[in-house]
Amino acid sequence: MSVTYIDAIHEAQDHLLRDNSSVFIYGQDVASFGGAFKATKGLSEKYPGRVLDSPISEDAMIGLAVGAAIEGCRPIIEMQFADFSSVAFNQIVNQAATHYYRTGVPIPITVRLPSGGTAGSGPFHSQSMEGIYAQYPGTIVVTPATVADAYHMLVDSVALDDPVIFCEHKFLYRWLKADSIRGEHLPIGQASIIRPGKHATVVAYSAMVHEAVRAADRLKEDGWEIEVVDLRTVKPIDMDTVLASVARTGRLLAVGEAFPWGGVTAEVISRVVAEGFHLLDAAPQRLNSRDTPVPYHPKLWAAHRPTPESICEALRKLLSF
Amino acid sequence: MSVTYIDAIHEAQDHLLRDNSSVFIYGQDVASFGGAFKATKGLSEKYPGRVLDSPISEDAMIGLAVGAAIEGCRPIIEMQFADFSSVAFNQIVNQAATHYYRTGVPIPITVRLPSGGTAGSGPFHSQSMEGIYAQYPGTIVVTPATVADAYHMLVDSVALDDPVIFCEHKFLYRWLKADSIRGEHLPIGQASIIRPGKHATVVAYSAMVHEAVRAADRLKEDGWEIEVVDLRTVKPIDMDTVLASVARTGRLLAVGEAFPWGGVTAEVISRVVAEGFHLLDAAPQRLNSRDTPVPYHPKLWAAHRPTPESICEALRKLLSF
Amino acid sequence: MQPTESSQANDQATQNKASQPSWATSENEFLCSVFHSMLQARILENKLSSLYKAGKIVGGVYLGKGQEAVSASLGASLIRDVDYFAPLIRDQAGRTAFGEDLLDCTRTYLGSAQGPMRGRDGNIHRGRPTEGMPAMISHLGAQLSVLAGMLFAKRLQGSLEGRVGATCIGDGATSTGAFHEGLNMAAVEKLPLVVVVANNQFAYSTPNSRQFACNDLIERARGYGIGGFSVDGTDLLSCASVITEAVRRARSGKGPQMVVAHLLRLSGHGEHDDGSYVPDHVRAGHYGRDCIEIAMRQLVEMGAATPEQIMGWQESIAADVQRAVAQAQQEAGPDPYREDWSALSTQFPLPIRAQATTQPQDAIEPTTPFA
Amino acid sequence: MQPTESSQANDQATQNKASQPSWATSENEFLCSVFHSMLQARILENKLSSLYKAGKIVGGVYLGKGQEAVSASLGASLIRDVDYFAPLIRDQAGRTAFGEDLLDCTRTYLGSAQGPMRGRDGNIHRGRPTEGMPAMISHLGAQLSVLAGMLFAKRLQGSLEGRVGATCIGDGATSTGAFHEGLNMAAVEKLPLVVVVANNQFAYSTPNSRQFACNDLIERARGYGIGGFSVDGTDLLSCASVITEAVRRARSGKGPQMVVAHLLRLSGHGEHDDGSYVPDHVRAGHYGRDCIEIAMRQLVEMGAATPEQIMGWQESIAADVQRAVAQAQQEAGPDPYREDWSALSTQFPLPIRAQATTQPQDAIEPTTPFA
Ligand SMILES: Cc1ncc(C[n+]2csc(CCOP(=O)(O)OP(=O)(O)O)c2C)c(N)n1
Ligand SMILES: Cc1ncc(C[n+]2csc(CCOP(=O)(O)OP(=O)(O)O)c2C)c(N)n1
Ligand SMILES: [Mg+2]
Ligand SMILES: [Mg+2]
Repeated sequence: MSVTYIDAIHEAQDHLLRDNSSVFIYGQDVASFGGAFKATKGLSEKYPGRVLDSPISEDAMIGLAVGAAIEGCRPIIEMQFADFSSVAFNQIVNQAATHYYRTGVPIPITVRLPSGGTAGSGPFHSQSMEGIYAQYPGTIVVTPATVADAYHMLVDSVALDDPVIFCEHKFLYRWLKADSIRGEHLPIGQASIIRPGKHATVVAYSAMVHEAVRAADRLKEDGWEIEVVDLRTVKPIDMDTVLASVARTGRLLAVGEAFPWGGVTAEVISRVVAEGFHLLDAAPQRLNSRDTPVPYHPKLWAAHRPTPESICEALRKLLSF
Repeated sequence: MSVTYIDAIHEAQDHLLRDNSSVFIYGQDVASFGGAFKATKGLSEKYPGRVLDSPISEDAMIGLAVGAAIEGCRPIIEMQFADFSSVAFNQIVNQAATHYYRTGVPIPITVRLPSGGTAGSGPFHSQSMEGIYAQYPGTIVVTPATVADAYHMLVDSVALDDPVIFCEHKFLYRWLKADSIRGEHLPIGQASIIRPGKHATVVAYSAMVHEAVRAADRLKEDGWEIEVVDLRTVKPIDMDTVLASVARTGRLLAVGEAFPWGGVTAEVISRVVAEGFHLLDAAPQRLNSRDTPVPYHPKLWAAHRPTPESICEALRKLLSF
Repeated sequence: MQPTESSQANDQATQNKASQPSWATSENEFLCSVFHSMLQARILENKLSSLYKAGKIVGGVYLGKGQEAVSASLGASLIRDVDYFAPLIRDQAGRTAFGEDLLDCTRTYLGSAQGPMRGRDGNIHRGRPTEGMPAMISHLGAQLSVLAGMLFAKRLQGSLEGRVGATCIGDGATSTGAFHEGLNMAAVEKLPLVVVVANNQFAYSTPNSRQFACNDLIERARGYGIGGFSVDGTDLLSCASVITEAVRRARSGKGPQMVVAHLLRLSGHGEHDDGSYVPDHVRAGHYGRDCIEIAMRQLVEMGAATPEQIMGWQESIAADVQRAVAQAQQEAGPDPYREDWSALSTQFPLPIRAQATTQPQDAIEPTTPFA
Repeated sequence: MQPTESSQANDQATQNKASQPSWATSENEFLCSVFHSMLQARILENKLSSLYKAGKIVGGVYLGKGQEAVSASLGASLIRDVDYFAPLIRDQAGRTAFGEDLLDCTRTYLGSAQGPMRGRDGNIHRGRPTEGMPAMISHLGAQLSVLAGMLFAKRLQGSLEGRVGATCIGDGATSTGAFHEGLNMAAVEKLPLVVVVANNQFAYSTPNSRQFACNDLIERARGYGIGGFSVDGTDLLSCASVITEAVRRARSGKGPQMVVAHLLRLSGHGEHDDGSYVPDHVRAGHYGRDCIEIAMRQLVEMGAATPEQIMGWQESIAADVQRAVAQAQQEAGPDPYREDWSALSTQFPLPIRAQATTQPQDAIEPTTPFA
């Protein structure tokens, strides 16, 4: 029997509702419909009054969650797509994320962002916004790449006392399968070496972890052993794991699906060079999406984001120095 | 006779309204009141019907500008504070910034963001959002640091066919003076070496340029010659100028007032190491604000952002390798 | 049928009886043209649905089934090259009535590089912004202020007179801040904006009861200080009459007008959705009627068209649709290797000083215009 | 004076006459307590203004001069430790009436590390969120949904009954999307939320005519499906009666209530602003009246207080204010070297697995709950 990444998200929410009466889920179409991606299917019936449909009001959805959190709840807010959280940007970065610093009262909310591209989804249903939310103080930003992480990190996110931006990748929802959700359980904030190697380190997260592993598989045929680090949490970044890997390999490629200016890959590279310059044998490189909106057409989309091919190409170049 | 940075912004808008009938200014309190910072004082009387008060509706302010731009206007939108543009985030990044790519129709709007910290302004009147807007494709993000740039870059921004996020620093408004606004006129997208040196390069922008120059002055006393590059435009970044400077000095410190995760300094560092790794004699470093909201109290505020002291300290460390 | 109106000044319907719609002289012709657009939309959308189910369309397919009378009435009330129309996700009929080329639709859905979006955006996100038809972004409510801006520009340019801008929006989208800000701004500026709220009872799966608490969304018009009309969206005659009147009022300087049309979406939210959350009694109720069937009966009864004529329209539309699909299908998609991959029209680096239109040409010294 | 109401069901005032306010039995006492808060706010704010002008306060100073009757009536209608109050920028009087300590104000304005914001935020951004008083962010309208969320949580926890949440907001802030989304959401959830719109005719310098196009913002209540009251904000008796009634209705399960109070801000937007854009005839008009003077006259006339008593209150308040200022002034500001400079309550790195509250304790295999 196999479970998918979205099953894990569903299961995590089921267990959270079961085990903690202060948890509730609020979002568009999450109640009887079970959400656009069925992440809450059946939960409104199982936990009456705790899984509720919201109006199309992303700003107020986050505001409501903040207020409820002040009063002791642990809300999970489902954005229908990460892209629509742009409407809630102010409440997330200025209301939720500043609250603890300003008042000393923490805001334990989890904002689920169905993120990342899939073929044909276009500019407004494909965005990866982790680098936007991570830029603000007061947020924790997680990007699970495995079925087990989808489960454990969601459970752990809700347990944390601060606002967590939970970036779940839509492409992984049904594509990524595992035998069980009981995989490894690492804490939030810790990266993981998903594939060991010695010639170069690829730091990736979310769906790009799998593209990186594929690229590593291909290069293996040429005798290259590529280490793949799954960041898991992009804020805060686990520099210990990243630096230890770079210390072993001397070469670094940071791969992300988000837009190329700034973002996770820039933060990773600039921290590695600041803290581990002497570990590097070659110029550390980045690979991100192209600097345009995410295109609709599958052919354009495939050329817009990093792929095993483009990762291989970047790695070959990196290995040539 | 001396003019200030805000005078230059005022003058630029005056000239833009005078010389181009498709320009108009829209924003809260910009008409007879002349704006919260008086950047439009007297202009509504001088150019009747072209400087208009908006409701407190940042989202719709940008939407209106986009629509007007489609019809041939060149709107200038004044946000009362950069921080409030968070409410317009969606219209800026998803409406304005995607439009040209999607439809081929450019959107020549200029969004003025009174940015950056001043003592006592607190978490919601102090933000530096250049790194947020630069992360999205389809924007041009400028950060003038001098009186002449405040003038020329605003005039040039309005002339560009794409959405320009014009980050003007509130601290410079009345503090920064010059003999005339007719200083050097460099194009948008070009950085400038504001102070030549040979031992290390500081890449800075906006108000931090002045803090960097002060730090350089102090280090001069110890015989260090620090080169200060004023980025001027943070998207796109003028890598030629930055790399040429690093090639001369071998050492790089990137300084920004924004929050420390990602942002301009990370983009600068990661591009420099990707493209000019061999030029570096020491690990390139960053200095940003602390990772908390901008605090209200002047003492906390002064400790939150980079200062000549902290820049000196970072430079001394950089020079010691 | 007279439009019912709740204006800002007075709720009494008697005082605000609509004057004769402007199309009265050639009423039958107008109704037939609206109906023709409805029919074309239905036939085209049925085709899109088949293509989707056959796996020929990548991404979502969103249909306006059941909303054609409202949408086409609005599109047909507008004047191409004068007015603006910002269609939303269920506005194929309005697009057709406004004059959108069938090929714009099929090319966009099928990813032809020759469509207006060149494969960069898809399905219902298409538009031709410089031809009066903005290309919607997905974020609901966001188009209101854009439309307001287009009209605002025309006022600045001195050519607003006689022009209107119109858009449709769903019941769910009225809950967005963007809807509120945009409509309020248009009201303050007294712009000729017509907003037709297609209240199809659901926003995706969310019923009206979880979306707003007033009895009828038209009760919002007064709070914005704008004209308000409520109409049965399944009834072509009512829609044509009320919507034309709302457009006429906007055009004649009476400021924004809001029309709330009551109806039911007769398809799923998108073609991936079976809409099974719509209760049977709602489907079986008044708003579950198919506006196309009703319109057909109305037109035949009033002698505006014969069943044979309608059959003829159907056939020629089907042929047109077939052609438009075939053509789009044989056209190439975008070539990633030939794309310039730039989101900016500006090319950097800019030549020194060349990009400025305004230069301080005079000797005027900068003055400090404030103390 | 009876509150005028426009409810969602019916506009006819007769049908919705407010029942006797709950404080009727001890009306005089209640009015005196409201007035006392008004007076305290005025005296405190005058002091803040002097401190600002003397350069003793860094950053902005925003006063509620002219709005005390509205704000204090709201604060006094609420029950501390039961209700929630989300004050905005002109709510010193409401804060006082709700029971905020004077020291919270002076410490925050003067940057004492012992204030509730510890120097991290200033002036009117203070609050005690876990004591029913959220700390506002600057972004207007944003507090409505937060307040809704606090009430929503209480409902989930089964302890909403008898509780209300209340906030004041300006005319300008009604143009924000956040206001709309928050109020609509509260209406859908039928939460006991009271929103008092202090229509002081201006938002900073922007007059109502550039902010909305309806005649009276209360016309919006119906569109949200909530109760609506309009009141003369310069008149203590009206304010106390109407606002108490609105609070009573919310408390008794009638859902959100909106009160629009008409008045004029008698200071600048902040103390940096002279408010010279307010036309003389507006200042000289009905709403230019000082609610404190009027209240004083009313109380004396109705025999609720004597001029001597009021004088006594004034003196003791002045002494209290003086003490609160003096104490805050002698307290140290925050020490940057002792700050932890963390915006998170979580400390990283987390111990392995220790942070999870929920563990799959059972042998239940994950199921696929959907096809
Ligand atoms: C701001 C925003 N939030 C969420 C969505 C996702 N979404 C797309 S359509 C839709 C339902 C729209 O309902 P309604 O406005 O009633 O229009 P209908 O589909 O019924 O025609 C939702 C929630 C969106 N497009 N924009
Ligand atoms: C979203 C947002 N935009 C702009 C501002 C800047 N601002 C602060 S107060 C104010 C005017 C508020 O007017 P109103 O709501 O009428 O309240 P009043 O000051 O009259 O009490 C403005 C524009 C803000 N705080 N929030
Ligand atoms: Mg709907
Ligand atoms: Mg006001």
